Amino acid sequence: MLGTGLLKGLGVTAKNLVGSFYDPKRFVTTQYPEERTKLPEAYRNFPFLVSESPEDPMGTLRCVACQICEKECPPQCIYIEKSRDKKPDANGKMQIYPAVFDIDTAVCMSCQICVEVCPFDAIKMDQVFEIAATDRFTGLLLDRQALAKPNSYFHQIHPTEAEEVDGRLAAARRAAEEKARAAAAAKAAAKAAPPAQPPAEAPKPAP
Amino acid sequence: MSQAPTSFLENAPVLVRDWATGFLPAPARWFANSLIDIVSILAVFGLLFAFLTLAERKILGRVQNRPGPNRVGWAGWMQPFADGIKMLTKEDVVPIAADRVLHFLAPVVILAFSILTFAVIPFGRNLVPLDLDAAVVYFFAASSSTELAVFMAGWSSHNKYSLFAAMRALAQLVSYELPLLLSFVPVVLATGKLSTTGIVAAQAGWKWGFVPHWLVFTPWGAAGFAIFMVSALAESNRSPFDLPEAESELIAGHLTEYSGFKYAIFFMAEYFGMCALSGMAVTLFLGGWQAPLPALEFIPSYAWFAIKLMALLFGFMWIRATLPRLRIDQLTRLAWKFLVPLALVNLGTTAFWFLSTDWSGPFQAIRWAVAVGLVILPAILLGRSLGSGLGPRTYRYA
Amino acid sequence: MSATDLPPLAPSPGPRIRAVHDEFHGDLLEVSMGPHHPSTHGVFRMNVTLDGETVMKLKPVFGYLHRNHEKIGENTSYLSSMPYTDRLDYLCSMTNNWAYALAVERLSGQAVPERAEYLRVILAELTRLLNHTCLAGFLLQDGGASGTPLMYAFREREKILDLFESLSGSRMMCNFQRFGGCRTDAPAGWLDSVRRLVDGYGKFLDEYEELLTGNEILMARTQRIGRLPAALAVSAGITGPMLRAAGVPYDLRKVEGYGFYPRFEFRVPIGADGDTYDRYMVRVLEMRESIKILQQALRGIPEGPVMDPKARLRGFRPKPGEVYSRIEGPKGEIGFYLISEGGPNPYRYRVRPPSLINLTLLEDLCLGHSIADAVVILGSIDIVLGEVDR
Amino acid sequence: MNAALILIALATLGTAAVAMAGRNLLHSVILLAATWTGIAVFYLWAGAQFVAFAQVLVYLGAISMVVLFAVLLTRRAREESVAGPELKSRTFFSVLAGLAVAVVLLAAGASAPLAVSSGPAPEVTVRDLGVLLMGPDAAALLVAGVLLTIALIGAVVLAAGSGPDEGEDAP
Repeated sequence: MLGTGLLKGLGVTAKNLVGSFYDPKRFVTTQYPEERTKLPEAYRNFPFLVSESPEDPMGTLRCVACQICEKECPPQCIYIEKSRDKKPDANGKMQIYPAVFDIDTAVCMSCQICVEVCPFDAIKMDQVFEIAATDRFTGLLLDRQALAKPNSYFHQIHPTEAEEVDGRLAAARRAAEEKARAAAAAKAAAKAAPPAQPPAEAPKPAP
Repeated sequence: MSQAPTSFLENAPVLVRDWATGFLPAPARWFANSLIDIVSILAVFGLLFAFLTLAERKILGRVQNRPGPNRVGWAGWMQPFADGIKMLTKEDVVPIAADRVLHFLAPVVILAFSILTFAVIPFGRNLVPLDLDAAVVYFFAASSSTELAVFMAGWSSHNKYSLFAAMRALAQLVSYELPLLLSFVPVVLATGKLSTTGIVAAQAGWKWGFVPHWLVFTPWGAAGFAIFMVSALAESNRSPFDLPEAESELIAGHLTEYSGFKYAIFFMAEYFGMCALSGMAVTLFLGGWQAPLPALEFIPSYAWFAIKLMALLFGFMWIRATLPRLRIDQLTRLAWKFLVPLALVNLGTTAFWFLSTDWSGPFQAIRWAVAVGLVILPAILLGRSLGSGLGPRTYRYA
Repeated sequence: MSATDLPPLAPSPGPRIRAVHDEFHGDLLEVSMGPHHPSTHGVFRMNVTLDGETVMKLKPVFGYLHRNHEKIGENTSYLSSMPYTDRLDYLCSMTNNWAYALAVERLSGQAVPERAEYLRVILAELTRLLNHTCLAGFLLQDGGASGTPLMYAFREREKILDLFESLSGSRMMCNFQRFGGCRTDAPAGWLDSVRRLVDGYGKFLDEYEELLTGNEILMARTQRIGRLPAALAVSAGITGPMLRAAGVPYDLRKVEGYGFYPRFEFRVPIGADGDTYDRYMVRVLEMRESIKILQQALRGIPEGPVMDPKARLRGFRPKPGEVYSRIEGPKGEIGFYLISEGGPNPYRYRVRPPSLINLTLLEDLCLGHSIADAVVILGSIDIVLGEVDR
Repeated sequence: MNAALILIALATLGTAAVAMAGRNLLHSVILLAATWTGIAVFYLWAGAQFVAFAQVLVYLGAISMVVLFAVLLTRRAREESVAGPELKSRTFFSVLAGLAVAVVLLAAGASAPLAVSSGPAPEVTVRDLGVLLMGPDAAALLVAGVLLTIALIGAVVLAAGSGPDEGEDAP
């Protein structure tokens, strides 16, 4: 009979109206500033540069300014200038570091390709989304200081990924040390074998 | 509710009014009385309008699993005042090509006539602002002249969408006035009076102690009530019939070129129209301020009127939250081919009902059966012809 | 220009429509609906010539959201185009990604592990659920229901988007597929939450249909409105639910059998009249089929890698050649045509947008109907301007 | 009492005159509606409530709509005002016709004996009106009803008859 469909529809809305008072499934709003929904661990927004120690972020940046992310970034929003001098990195090897590392967060679309292509795990995705700024160039153009965040922060926001990255880096460091030790042993053996060689050769600086 | 005798609460408003007008000399007393009536109607229904907008947004929110406005004050109770201030401070833009006189006059006329309709509704036992002999005709005269204002608004805005809305509004309001008027004729037939207080008085008393004499409990009364409510929905441009300001097609219809306080006045007029029509529905079919049970007589009469009014208004909002909109030709076809014939048949049913009042014992059952049949059968037949070709379908799979 | 010197209309099919065309009369009203209009699903304009309420002529105007997607595709590497495919049909980014990844894999002959194929099917069907639920919501919103069906649809959509966010990191811009599999594997407990969602979805659909399908006003507003004859649909290249609603049983998942779809048992609903109500119902029935596919895929998903170990991320240079590959997106057949000359950038990068091709028939469907119907018909065609303008 | 009467008469005649002389067609339609309301107020002043409300209901509610529809649908050109070159001669003839009608009315008025009844106006309730309408004047009521229905059906046939090809079909 004309109208039964309408009544059923009214029944559904009534069920939702009453349901919204006791059934959490029918009352889905979270009052944002006061309550906050828990972000899933894989959530990604703008990138940040990982630094080993929180005290001296500029000194212990993992980034070696290889500019792969600058080339691969789809909207080309990363700008890197290499440094003239070198500084030792975590493994003690002398590496170039980025004198200038700017990301224009107004252009960046958080697509996370820079993280994928970075061979040194130097850039990871952050979880910040409350970043309103008053001026486009000072506020949204983040430079090295603004981008650098300690590894502990990385552990805080992406725990599983951080473990996996640290595990890999530690293994790489151990392999580098074995190689260095083996090379030193081989050099020592070579030095011991031909004693006649003049001892003028300066010992290699400590690994 | 204090256990004080009902009589105090019952005529408390009248006592207050007599005390207030007592100070004035005799000839001015009549003037003071009507002044108090006007001020009280404006105050009560003005505030009711404010909180109705809030209630509408809250109910719509709760139906859609969200809380509705809850930022301004506790649970959003100050939201209407915030909206009011916003409406007052918004700039009142009038298009250059607009017909300034009509553009300004439209909200004035629509609000004036909407408020006029409250003069005859009996809010309580002795709380009727104006006890006219032909009160119901007065009510429909006032509510039918708002069409002119809707048209003036649409035409004077001098823009395509408003012109469309003006034409649609005219077609809709005119075609729904007929079922509205026809549906209250059986009530006049039954009570023999056109004055609202008389109609409410005729619905006093209870049959077998608990079934009140409200007209909605008779077959023709129920049909009349249903037709009245559907037409009231259309007259006040509410949900399935909100064609004139169909936002999905015509932006805001005849309100497109209005902003600021004039826009708020149109909304106030719409809500006043809705309250007045539901108030009249309560008076005609739901026994005005009569209590449903003798035991509940201690609650004052104006409280009963308020409860019934709130129930109907909740129905308006519930329907708005659910139903999609009808197209203009379906809407007018529903009026002319479904509601008007049903209202005419309803006249016949009422006539039969009163001719057969003195049938004895078992015939009463036959009388009820015939009356209910006369109401339900044409509805089904017309419904099937109206909805011919529409129906759920079965689908095959490949 | 006054009404008299309007060019004669091209004769279009349908006896009732031809009768309306024969002569011009009265002063026609030229109304421009859009680009900023509450019911045109984004920046899309319809220049409608009206005689009273009836639509006499309707000229769609779009291009407001053109972002030069295909030229950018030619200037960046294959990998850099992947995040841009999310912005094509921004409601279904997972299927866009899959279509592009499938095209590049066919171009370079890249193998894809089993678990990745299963994951892709699961994500595509979740996207179909999301899209069709939103379609019903938008259709009712155009029909005038003040947001209730749309809010229920968005409530369910949020649950699916939360799943995408916990998997790929972003709700709508997932950028999740790579050439040779998926970027990361599903985190712990993700598949269980998908199972919970899919099991609960049937109950939601029942409640949703109870609110909508039997609704007399919805039937009155959509039945026999915007009828699409099957012959016209096929000749105009219409694909997706709109074609199946016209009665043509053509679903790429069955016809082409890409991915692991042949392993799953599901049916393809077919409409009879091809009117707006059929388009709505076909999508609702398709959602129920998607739930079946999801349940089967969730049962059968194997363990193992999600990315082919030999897949190269950088310096990816497919051998010269061309490929056109297509998948059954929620809106229709979304296809990618690539020409490679061995370099890191594709020589030609072309997207087949189902929304745009389905939109070409808007005028034919709307002629003779009222302007209120034109809005509902546009809603039933289900367009997303990101894909229409590219 | 007479002051109110004069006021109402002036208002009604004033709006009617402005309506006739007005440039903007739609303004005159609205003023015409104002004139009908003036007449209704006159009935109220005379104490006939039912007739006043019926007047407002019928004229303001329905007939003004019909006039508006007629004005809207038959206007071909956009020009608003009704200025014609031979305005002077038309006003002269219209004044002449007005005077003739006035003379006839005055003559009828003067000849009828003005029996000024001192008693209060008889209290007529709606029930009495109903009884009168159904009793002695039932025939007149039925004839008027049939006449109106035929007019309505004729209008519908004319409007529907034109169909989409020649005339404009009202929505």
